[in-house]
Amino acid sequence: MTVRVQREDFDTAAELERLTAGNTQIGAVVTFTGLVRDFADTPGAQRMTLEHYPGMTQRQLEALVAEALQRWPLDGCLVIHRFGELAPGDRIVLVITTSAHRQAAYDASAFLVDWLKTKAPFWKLEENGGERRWVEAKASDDEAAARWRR
Amino acid sequence: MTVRVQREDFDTAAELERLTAGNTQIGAVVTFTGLVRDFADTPGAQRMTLEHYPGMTQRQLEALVAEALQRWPLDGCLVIHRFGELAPGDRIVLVITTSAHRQAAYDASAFLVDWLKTKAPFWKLEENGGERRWVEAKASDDEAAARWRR
Amino acid sequence: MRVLYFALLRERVGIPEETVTPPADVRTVADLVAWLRGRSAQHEAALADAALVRVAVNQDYARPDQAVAPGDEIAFFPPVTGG
Amino acid sequence: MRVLYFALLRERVGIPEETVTPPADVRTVADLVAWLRGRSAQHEAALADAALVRVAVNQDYARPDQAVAPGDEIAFFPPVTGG
Repeated sequence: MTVRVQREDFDTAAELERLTAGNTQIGAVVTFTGLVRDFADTPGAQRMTLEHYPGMTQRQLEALVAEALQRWPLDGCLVIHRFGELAPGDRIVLVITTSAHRQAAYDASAFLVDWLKTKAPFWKLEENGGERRWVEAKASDDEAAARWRR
Repeated sequence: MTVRVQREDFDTAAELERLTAGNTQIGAVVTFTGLVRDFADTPGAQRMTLEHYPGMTQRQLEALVAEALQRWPLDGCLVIHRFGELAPGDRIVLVITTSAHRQAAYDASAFLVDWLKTKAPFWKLEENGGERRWVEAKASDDEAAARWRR
Repeated sequence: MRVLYFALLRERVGIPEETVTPPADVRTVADLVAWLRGRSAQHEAALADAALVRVAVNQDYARPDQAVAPGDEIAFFPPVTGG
Repeated sequence: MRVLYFALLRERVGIPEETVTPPADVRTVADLVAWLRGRSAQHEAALADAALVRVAVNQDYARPDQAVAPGDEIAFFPPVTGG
């Protein structure tokens, strides 16, 4: 039940180990890793800066994790989100959910990713030499999040 | 687009690295790790043996991966399934799907796990001293697989 | 024709595999099951309950009406429990 | 009252934050937005299009009719694009 917002990269294997060690009730572990894609909005851009609102990101992500724990029977849940400068191929977000039931682990994972994309205060700035461009929010992300509303 | 059926444990981090290295089109990586749970059918059992039908497991898993690649826009797909003796907490199956689109990665992952549970010829034998018990197939697994039929 | 048994069915039949030469009127999976059940009480115990028997012909799942031929590899096993 | 701006809104206003003391009749988020828009052309440019402005009061998302008080931390930012 951990949320970390950090500049540094993360170690997926170490986080997996930490979340599952010593618990033999877990049958399913679903790991979502978000990577920086080639910059669709600024072709040729080589650098991306992820700005965030420090206190609020932590708070919003913790609220999402709390809701996931309430809605699904999870044994463990971890969210790590990076900020700062990132390049294509870099890891940007890690979500791990563990449960006795695989569907709970899948659903909680997708819920967390869909919602953090629409709720966690991060903004992507793509840069290509002199050109700078703030990435625009996608309606498809709002729609993805909306399906979890109840 | 790899399928491996093996006795040895697998290295999730190394497989993730292999599947994503050098590809900056990938935005989403979904990893499913199945672990051996405490043996529900044989409380107190300390050992489990996973029997399989060697040629057919490989063949069936490859057919499932081919279907996943046809149905979803995946950049990569890996399935590793172990056989032999396993203890609670051991890793048993690894499914990794990568895509530009996270929902494709999630759906293909769940499809592969649901179907391999009902199609791949593996059988679990739980042992507790003198007591041996073949684990029975679950109707819920058939139902989970059925939702992907079309 | 090579016949394989797995898991509980292997234990019930008592052998992991056998090579059989059924008569010419054994043309389908269903024919083969009926013929194998007559071979021994063990075969009968293993194959009697169709709900607990899955069949593969040459490593693909097969239905009762599927044809079988001399060179085939036919496997019988319980519903699978991997993953 | 501490007011924060992020991303494109920060660039448009030209400062990352400011401490303001609006008049007593500024009671809600909507009142505050209207009052801030009058402070400069930069504020107006940043806050004019409500569809592009999200508001948080004390680090929780807030609606236009939500009350604001002197000790609050109010943040304005565009729709988020993390993950």
